[in-house]
Amino acid sequence: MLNFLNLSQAWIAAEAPVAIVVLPLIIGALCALINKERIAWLLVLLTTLICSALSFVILREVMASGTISYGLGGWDPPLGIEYRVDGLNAPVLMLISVIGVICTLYALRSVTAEIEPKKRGPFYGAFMISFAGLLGMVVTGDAFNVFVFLEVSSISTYVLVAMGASRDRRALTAAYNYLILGSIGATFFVIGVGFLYMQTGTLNMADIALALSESGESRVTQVAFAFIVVGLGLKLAMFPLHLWLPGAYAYAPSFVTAFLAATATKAALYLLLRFVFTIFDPTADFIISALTWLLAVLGVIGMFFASFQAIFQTDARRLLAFSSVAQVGYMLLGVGIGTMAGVTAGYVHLLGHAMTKGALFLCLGAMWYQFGVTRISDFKGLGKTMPWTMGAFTVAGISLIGVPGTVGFVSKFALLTAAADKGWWWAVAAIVFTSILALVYIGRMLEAAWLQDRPQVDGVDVATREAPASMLVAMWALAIACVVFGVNATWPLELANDAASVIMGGAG
Amino acid sequence: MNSHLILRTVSKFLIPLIVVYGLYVHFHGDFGPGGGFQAGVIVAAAVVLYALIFGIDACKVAVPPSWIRIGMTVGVMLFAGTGVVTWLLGGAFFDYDVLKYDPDHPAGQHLGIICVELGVLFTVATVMVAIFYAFGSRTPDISDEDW
Amino acid sequence: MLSFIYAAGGPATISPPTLIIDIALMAMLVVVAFAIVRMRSLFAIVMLQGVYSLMCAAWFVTLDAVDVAFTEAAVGAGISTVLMLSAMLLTDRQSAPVGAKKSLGPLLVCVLAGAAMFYAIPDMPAYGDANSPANTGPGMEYMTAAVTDVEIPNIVTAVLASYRGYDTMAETVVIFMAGLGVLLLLGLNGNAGFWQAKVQGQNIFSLTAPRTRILTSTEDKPETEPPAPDEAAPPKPKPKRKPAAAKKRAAKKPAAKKTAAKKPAAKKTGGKGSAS
Amino acid sequence: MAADNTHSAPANPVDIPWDAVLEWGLALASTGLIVSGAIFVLAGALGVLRMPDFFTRMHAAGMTDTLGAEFILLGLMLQAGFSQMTLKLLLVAFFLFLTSPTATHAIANAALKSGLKPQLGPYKAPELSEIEGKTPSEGAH
Repeated sequence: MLNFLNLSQAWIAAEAPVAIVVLPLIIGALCALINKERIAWLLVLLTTLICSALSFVILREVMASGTISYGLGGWDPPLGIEYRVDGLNAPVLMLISVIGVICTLYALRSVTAEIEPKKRGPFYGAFMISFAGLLGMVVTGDAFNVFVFLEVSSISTYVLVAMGASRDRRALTAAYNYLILGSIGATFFVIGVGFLYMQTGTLNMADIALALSESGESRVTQVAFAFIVVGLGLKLAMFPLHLWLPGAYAYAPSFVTAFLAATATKAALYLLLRFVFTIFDPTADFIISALTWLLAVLGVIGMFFASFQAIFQTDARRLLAFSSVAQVGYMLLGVGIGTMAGVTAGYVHLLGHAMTKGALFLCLGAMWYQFGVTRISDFKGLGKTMPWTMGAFTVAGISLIGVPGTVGFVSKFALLTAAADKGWWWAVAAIVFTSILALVYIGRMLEAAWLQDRPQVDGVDVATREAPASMLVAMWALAIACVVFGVNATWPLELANDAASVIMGGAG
Repeated sequence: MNSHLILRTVSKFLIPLIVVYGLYVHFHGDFGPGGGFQAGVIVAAAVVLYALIFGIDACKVAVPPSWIRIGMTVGVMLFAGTGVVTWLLGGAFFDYDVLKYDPDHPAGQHLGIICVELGVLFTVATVMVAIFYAFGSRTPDISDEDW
Repeated sequence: MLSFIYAAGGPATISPPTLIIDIALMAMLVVVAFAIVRMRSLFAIVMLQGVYSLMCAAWFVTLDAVDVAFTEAAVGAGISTVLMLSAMLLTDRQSAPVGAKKSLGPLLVCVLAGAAMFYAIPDMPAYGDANSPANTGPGMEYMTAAVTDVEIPNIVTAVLASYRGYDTMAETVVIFMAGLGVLLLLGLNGNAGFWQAKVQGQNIFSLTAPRTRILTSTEDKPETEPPAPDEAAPPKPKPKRKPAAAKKRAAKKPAAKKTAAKKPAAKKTGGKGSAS
Repeated sequence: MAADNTHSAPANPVDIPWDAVLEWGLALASTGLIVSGAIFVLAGALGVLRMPDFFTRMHAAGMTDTLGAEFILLGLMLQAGFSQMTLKLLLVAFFLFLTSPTATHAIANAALKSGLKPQLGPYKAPELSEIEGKTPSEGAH
């Protein structure tokens, strides 16, 4: 009766889209009961590893045979919920699960330092659920299911951010801000989905797209679009809606910050792509003008504004958080260009920035772990006291600036060409100028770390004290990825090209 | 003690009935309005009523806080577990039809729905009680005279 | 008012008495909402929120959404009022007045969102229109399919638990997560949140204590902290590396203390705090 | 109703059509009960508006609400006939009978405990000039 043996390769390949979400959910629920942090950590590590393997299976499957569709509950898609993986979301799945593995590896030490002992098991549970929520948001092909998983990931993220309170009490205010703004964003999103349902009578994304193309443009669709863009904009920290982000990133536990910076905004950006291009009709007038004015122009303003703010920060994490807002601006600019090249560039930037920012935040976490460093003025001499950590930080920082040979250069160059092709010279100028701004704010930190002498306490030089091995492995994994994909960019570019062709294929 | 005599008597009689009503709502959810979510809230309301009338310490003896973490997890496990069982039986995730085969009646669906709703009941009831305990157990900074 | 609602065209199938009840309930909802916004007494606000939920529930009943009404009555009017009250007891009885400048932004957002919805009205299907997409698409399919597929009289339950059971699972996880969050942040006995993270076993805060205070001299590494009884505290790398080395450092510690005169006091308190 | 009448038309003209009488009687009784229940509830609402202080208002609302609701439920039970619905209504009536007075008691008790004194002595209607410019709750003084 129980056909356990059915767990063949074909079965795994078929069920992987669901397994990748359900497994971490179950483990997350289990972790709430586990008091031994080591066991919880091992479980989490194992789960993230399995998820990475599954995501790899999915990616290979998508590359080989195109879209995977999975009807949950055995119901046919318009009735039941559909999981739909194609070239657009498979790489994001891969990204989230791999970053999950790396952050988990890093978490062992950082959680011991930052979270109350008896809470560590449930804390890992919350992390698992946030992880599952992000994966669920990306893998689904059902508009309402997106909302539900958006809530799953958001609520767990609020808790994760608030857990930074044992390090800094301001985490509570930051989490509260995030909660209020995030809830407003989720509400806007669900109102938008409601309008879509009113217009089309279905919640399945493919069905909605079909119905919208039949029914043509109507005011209901426009309002749905507006609500969905604003709702997702809050989640992905689009420029005027980014107010929650600096606080949340600055005060969350360090590995949570790294995980969020690398995945949460990226998943939301994927959703924006999915909605704007494959659900709505990107050739419609209001969407074209929204792309230009809302995404591209606001993206550029955000790039300037957030980069300038980053320059004047004293707290290293806040600085990087503002830089994240600026980088989101790059991605939005790529999306806003609206051509194949533009979307490809935005998508590559999404993947590349995830690695870069993940590595940077992991390094900052290690600096706090060893020396309590949070302010840029304290970076003094860190290159000598923590050479390996600072090395990884430097590599990732260079990638953030966009120096040739790193993944940051690949995406920025693609973005430049796309903008130039479109004839948007103002955008080209903006990209170059904000890259210089990035050089300024990253350079400030690097200068303090490498060129200044190591600090002294009572006349004695501070000893070299490197971060623990597990942390180093995690941050270097990401830093090396930045370089590898920078030197040999075919793989990410290929992925992004596939993704863009999914989008543009839909546009016709 | 004396002042709440009426309340105590009435609620002693009512609280079991509230729980029974919650279970009714749960198992009757297939036929009328209701289901695991509402049932969970009603069961939690019974616990909250108990705490309001007999004091939160007495309530913590009746419903120990240590149950809460377990109840929450059990709920999610029941729900997701139903899906896993459908997997093991060879169906798609949440394909209740494979749970129990009956040629002329979707018996598997009924079984699956009851299991799943039971999971919701557990989670909702325990989480509501958890929130109540979390807030109710803290001593307020302001006294009752400030009203 | 009536003509406004019928104006969208199409056959409006609702009977006038229901419409009157609807309008009356919605009018009361608006009044209560304004009262909630204007009121300063938190107790009254919590109670009014209960009233609001109850009226919502009544309104849902007139819309034939009995399941939703039931949930709204049980959750909104029932238990959340109690929860809000118990939360309010911990804060204050009165809300602080909010300046006009601060309330301008939210007002603008509300007005814009409302205006957007009004903008969409002309293209909306008529209220209760049997031919609207929502009433002809999969929504209607459930009505016919559920009878044979699931054989449950209550279609809402069939959709909720079977057709879209996966959504419900995620909703359950949302509730689970809310509970877990409460456990993590507050604890069930009202004693959570006092633990402090430590850098290498010492209490420092980025603003209150400069980093130099913990940058101890060469050999004085925090691994020398005595192991706390419960594995509570110091974020020291687990001692499995080289116990001997750790011991050696422990032996060296007094010497180091002499060099860094300021250190020991801070360290001792840090250690104690972590052990308790 | 008309159809029923023709259906049970007696063969023998002296026979009384008991079915119809019962039906009409039930309808009348239930209508009467519901209407009187509604009147009680209305009276309670009026009492809440007109009574001078908290306790008398509480009294008006509590007493009439219980009775009015019971009447309405009884009327509905007659309408429902012998079915599952009647049983449910009976249960509702029973719980209402139990909880409504208890709730009134609890509220009144809480008010007394928190120091609200009942107004004693003969009721003096306020002057019309006094009422004007005051909210209704302050008007009765």
